[in-house]
Amino acid sequence: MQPGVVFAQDYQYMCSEAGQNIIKDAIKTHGLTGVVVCSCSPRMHEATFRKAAAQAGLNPFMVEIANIREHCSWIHKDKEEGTEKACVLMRAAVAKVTLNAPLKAGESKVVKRALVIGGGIAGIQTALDIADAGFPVDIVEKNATIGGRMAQLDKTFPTLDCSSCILTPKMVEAKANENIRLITYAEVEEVSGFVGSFKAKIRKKARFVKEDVCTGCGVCMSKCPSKKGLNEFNMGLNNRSAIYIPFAQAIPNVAVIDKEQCIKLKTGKCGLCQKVCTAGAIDYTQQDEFIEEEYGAIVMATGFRPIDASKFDEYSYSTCKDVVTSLELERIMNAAGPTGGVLLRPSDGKHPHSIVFIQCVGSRDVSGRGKPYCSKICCMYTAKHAMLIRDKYPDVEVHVFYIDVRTPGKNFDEFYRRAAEQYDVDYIKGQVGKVYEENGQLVVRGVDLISNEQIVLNADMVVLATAIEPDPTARKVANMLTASIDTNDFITEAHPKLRPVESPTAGIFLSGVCQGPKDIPETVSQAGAAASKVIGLLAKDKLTTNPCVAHSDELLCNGCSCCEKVCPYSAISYETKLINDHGVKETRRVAMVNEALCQGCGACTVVCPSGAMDLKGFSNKQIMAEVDAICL
Amino acid sequence: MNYSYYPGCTLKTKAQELDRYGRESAKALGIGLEEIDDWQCCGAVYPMVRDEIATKLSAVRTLMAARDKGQKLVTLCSACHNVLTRVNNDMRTDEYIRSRANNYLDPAVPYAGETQVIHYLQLLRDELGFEQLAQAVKNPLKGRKIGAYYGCLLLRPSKVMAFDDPENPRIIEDFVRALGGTPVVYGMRNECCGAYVTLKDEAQARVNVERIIANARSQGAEEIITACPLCMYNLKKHQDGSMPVRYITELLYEALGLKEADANADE
Amino acid sequence: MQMSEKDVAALVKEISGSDVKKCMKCGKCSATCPAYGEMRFHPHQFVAMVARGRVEELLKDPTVTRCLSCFACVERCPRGVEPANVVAAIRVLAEREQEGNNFSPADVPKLLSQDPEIPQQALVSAFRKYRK
Amino acid sequence: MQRVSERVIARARELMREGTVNKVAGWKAGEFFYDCAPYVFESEESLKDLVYDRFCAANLSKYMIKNSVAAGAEGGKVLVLLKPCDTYSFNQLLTEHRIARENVYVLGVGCEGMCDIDRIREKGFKGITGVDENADGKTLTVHTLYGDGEVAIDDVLVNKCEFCKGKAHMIFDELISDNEDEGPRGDRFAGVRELEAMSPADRFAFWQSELSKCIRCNACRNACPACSCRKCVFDNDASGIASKANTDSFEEKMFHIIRAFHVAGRCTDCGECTRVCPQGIPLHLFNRKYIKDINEFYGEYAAGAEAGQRGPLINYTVDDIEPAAVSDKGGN
Amino acid sequence: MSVNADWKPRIVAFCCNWCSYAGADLAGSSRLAYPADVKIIREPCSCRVNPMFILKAFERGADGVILCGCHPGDCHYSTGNYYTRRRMALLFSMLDYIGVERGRTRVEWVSAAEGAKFSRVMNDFVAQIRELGENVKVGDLRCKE
Repeated sequence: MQPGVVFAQDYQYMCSEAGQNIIKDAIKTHGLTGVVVCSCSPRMHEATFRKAAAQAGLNPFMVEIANIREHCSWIHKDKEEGTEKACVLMRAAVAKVTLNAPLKAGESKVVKRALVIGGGIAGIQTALDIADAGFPVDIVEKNATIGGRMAQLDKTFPTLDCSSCILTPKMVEAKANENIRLITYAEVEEVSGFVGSFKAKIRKKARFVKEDVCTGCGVCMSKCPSKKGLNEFNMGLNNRSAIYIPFAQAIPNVAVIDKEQCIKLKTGKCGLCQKVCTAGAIDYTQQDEFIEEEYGAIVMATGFRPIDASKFDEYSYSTCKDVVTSLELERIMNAAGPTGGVLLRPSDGKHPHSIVFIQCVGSRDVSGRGKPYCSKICCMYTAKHAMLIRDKYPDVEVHVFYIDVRTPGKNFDEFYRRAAEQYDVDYIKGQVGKVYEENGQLVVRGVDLISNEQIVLNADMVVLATAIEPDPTARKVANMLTASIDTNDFITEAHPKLRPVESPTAGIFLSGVCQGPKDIPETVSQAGAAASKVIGLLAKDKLTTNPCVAHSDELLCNGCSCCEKVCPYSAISYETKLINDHGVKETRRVAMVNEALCQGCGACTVVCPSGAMDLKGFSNKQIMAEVDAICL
Repeated sequence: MNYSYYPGCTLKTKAQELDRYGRESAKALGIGLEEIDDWQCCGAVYPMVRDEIATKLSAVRTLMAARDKGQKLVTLCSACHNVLTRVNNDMRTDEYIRSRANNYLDPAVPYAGETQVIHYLQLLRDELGFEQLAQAVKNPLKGRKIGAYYGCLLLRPSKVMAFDDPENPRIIEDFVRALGGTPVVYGMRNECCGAYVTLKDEAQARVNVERIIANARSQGAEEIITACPLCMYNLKKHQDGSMPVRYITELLYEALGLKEADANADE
Repeated sequence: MQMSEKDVAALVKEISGSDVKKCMKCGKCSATCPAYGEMRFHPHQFVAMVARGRVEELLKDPTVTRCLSCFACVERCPRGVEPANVVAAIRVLAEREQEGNNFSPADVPKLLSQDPEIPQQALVSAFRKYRK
Repeated sequence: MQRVSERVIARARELMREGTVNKVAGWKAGEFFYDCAPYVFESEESLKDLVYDRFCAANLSKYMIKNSVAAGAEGGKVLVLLKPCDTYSFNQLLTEHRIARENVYVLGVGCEGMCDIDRIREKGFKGITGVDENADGKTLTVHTLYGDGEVAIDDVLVNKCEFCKGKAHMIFDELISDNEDEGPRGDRFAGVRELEAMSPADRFAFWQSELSKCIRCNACRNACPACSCRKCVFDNDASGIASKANTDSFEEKMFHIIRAFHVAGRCTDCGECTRVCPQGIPLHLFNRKYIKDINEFYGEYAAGAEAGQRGPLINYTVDDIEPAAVSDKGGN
Repeated sequence: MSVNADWKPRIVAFCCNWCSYAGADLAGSSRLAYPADVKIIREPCSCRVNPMFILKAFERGADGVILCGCHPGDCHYSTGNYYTRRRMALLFSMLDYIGVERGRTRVEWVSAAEGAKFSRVMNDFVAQIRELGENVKVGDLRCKE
């Protein structure tokens, strides 16, 4: 037995009630001053065991975990070697725990306001739920209107109800709710602070239209002579004026001037919109504004975009107008879209007779061109498109090339089968290798793996189910929030199963596709989950802080300010005070750590030349003891 | 600027025009092409199985010769370009192949893929510049509707060849534009013409050629240009002659006014 | 010593440098293959059969030489499997096994008399392709 | 140096007499003429022992930590004599808030290089009784029991002066100097480069042989202006590195490596460590390695060139060199 | 290289709690094996790793030390790993300078999602240390006879 160890017990499920009782009983019976649990990762059950220790009257920070599962038994095939390593890890934990000191958590304040970054369905739903609980919420949306991707969709699966019909009421509610402040056409620039009290700086871009004055009448749009801007809402399939309201149901229903397109802003001449605006809302001199606000919690709801289909030009997306992405098809099918909802092929506006859908364009692709993950929503929306087309235009032949049809979800497979069986959509198991134009039609060369034949189809349109990727702002925002992000730029959860809507960074929550591909119902339920986590946080008056914070020994401090300079939280300040150094009284400049601000990174401890600065719970001595024990 | 130049065997025999037009045009453009001394055939086909090293050695010798001259290596034939680029990549990235090839050749300085292999078209685009080229054009190819035929060898595998977007290449179209012609984009321009089986399976090669030519024609091409002697042979052989096929260098030669000069000289 | 079918399959994987396990069976290789109609087995079948260790039939198939080595399948494979390398490995092994010289210098004069335009390159590559 | 010396001593007296300062930190000759040690003079009378000659190599800036505070407590000021190289240390200590600047009067003193008695002895002189600087300013007359001899100053400079950083003072309240700044003397990284060019095994052998001479007398630590912690980590049990018991050899083995890291980015290359080492260990080769690396990785940086600089180890840029890339640089 | 046939490398891995330790957990739950010679010490942030810890490990006979943290720019504490990067660049250069082969020290950025990378890095590092053999040197570096 290791020195200092007086009791050891093997039990299979230490985290169970019974297991915890073993720990509690041992603490009481043997008067233990420290506990080492050799088990799974401390990231999993450290809190459990600490709580158990506390219940038995031991300071919870007198517990250490030796991770002999994730870091040992699960990866080492050789039992003997693994056991040997487990012993070493245990020895290190024992060495550490003997140097542990009881720690007491401090308290910090909770600002009772939340920030939601992104105003799509995820952000809107999260904000509505938080607001309903009585807490103020700000939604920061980078576009001129909230609504996000869902506003662009025509119908939703598997119910086929109209997307904007179910979204618009939520948008209106977000506007009307007095606890919600919409900050549109704005981006978060800087975030500092930590859970309970983040500080954010938000840049509200100049709209050149006074938001509180504009009535949204739209006269300016009809009079604007610059009409060459690509209509982003319609995926660039048609044009819009330089001054525009993104779409009819936009919230706020306020115009915005695209400064790249506006003749007045570029040349100083024109000014027509100002002349026709009876409300007097146009202001060409408007500047970006900054809003600074404190928040207790922040929700990321930054959403997604489809990948660039021109990376897969074997499908001729760049060269053939009649090859479109699924999101473009949504706009073509939508009554508010460029064709007024009539299915017409883009090249010549003619009615198509044959449409080929290609699934998994850029999804499940590890070649470097696409994304390694399944985009999850494509099988269902393709079935939806196929079904809607067959329903509205029974003369149109629809073929779908698929690798697998993935339809887990309530009524999802039934939906897909309806497309195939009831609507006679031709599902072909196989992929398309090439699409090209010939004699005014598209030639699609694919394979049918079931009949083992290469097939060549003539089509009037080809629809690419392009993979989705996190919105490019996600990485920037995540970095600002110090939320971890994975190799695909999806935000990492605190735990993939048990804490799916929280980031490992306390106070940062995840809503919608920024966490991983998901459909609308999943997004809405995740949005609600994130909101409930936020509400739980904001409902508290105080937060207990991490007691593993830096601490400076006054007697050793040189007053050199090195620590102050590397602290990311400005948690260290200097004070000139009278120090009694073993009987010698002297006025010295010494470092003081604000424990409420310190997050315990330890950067200060290493730059401190005298070793005055140390980190509770991860002290120099403790880590040295671990090193010693490992290298024994 | 001077470059090492690797013509390859076909340019010395059946594709002499490709070579001559290329050299003369380069000269007219002020580009120095120095033929590598004592070059050997590159092997024409990149050996795809990993345990074949010997068949890559002649390419390594050529690459080393350019390295020793401190010059970039310019190729013209698509097949040579493919073989040299890929073998060079092996020498740069594959320790297994590099060590064996160096052991076998035992050069004074071991070769590790230092040479930069560029195709004649890249020479024009990246070293000279298509804008510069356009200014040198004396006889713009006005009104000519030209379909570029890339084939496979210049483009694939794109990770190694890094020639252009493998699915939507633009370099030959830009080249045609620089010469004053009208490029015609057609989907089959990067599909294989079947030249690899042209000796033994003519029917198969014919199917491929017909597809390509039909597609080019449907999109409005009136002539096709290529950089590959084998494609040239194949594309000519399996059609009725209604679709002219020319080398890229011939077009260049013509646009630079050199063909006219030849004709005048003949008179 | 006679190699087992499984060993040959392992050899195919090794000399092709292709990781056939990465295949997700989407069929894009076969969808894009310009020689599809000429070959008894198609690119996705080569990959699948090698993965399962079934190479004997592939080695016996004379239409393996119809592969154009155009690399369309390699370029477009979403999983980086490189089916053309697998086909090439099968062809090379078949030629090695049969001492198979399917093209001889003696054939050249006849070919050239039929078509004097045949470029050097075609002959060199034919030697590469059809001979051990 | 004679002229400067006289002016310096006279000025020190004057400042004391006027009451501008009530203390003078300077050098006092010890038992032997070459034994000029730092000394704080507290009266005008005592200043008769103040010397400033070719053997006043000691860097006085470190003494200002205690004395500036003490002077303040007494309501006075302390005069410190700083040679050009010493001013870097002084600035660095100001940066680290170690010196009460308002209580210090800095008299910058010109310097033409300090001499190393051991190097004079190495020239074959025995029974040295005194040394006089000749009028040419380039040679010394060495008086010995056996008669006089001559030696070139350049041949007997202490290491730090051999690689003098320059004749310019980085900080002063008043300056007494006839020197024009000629910039640095010699290539101070030559020694580092030489080591870098060796094989890892040879480098290890070199350091093993050098460091095995160490007797842990702490002279380097005591002289070093950067090593001015109130309590050194090696003396602090809680640091986990101090060796109270002989069973732990960590401190023994790693003392110099840790010390070098502790002063990295803060060391001004004042050269005191090497100068005071009784065993002649070239400790500056550690410090100069860090300085050279810092210059190469993060751009030229001279600790103490200015007060208030942000040191390279408490700074970063987002595109700093990766440690992996570093290992491919330098060395063999 | 090593004369001792029973020799097994002793490797200390310092991992930050937020990225690399979680990455190691993911490697574990994904059963991505690496040699048992690697022992992980958990730190709040890579910037908590004092060079003294590394020197201590070497002095105690470690054959290799690897430090893993969040990717630069992704630090949980926003800037910690930037300081780590500088410190370790200088420390490793110094260790090389005193004759500790460069291959024995390494910094890797491993995110919480990179279980596969964690395993790959550890396999690679252990292989490298095995190649270098036993590290007897630092233990022998005496400052005092």
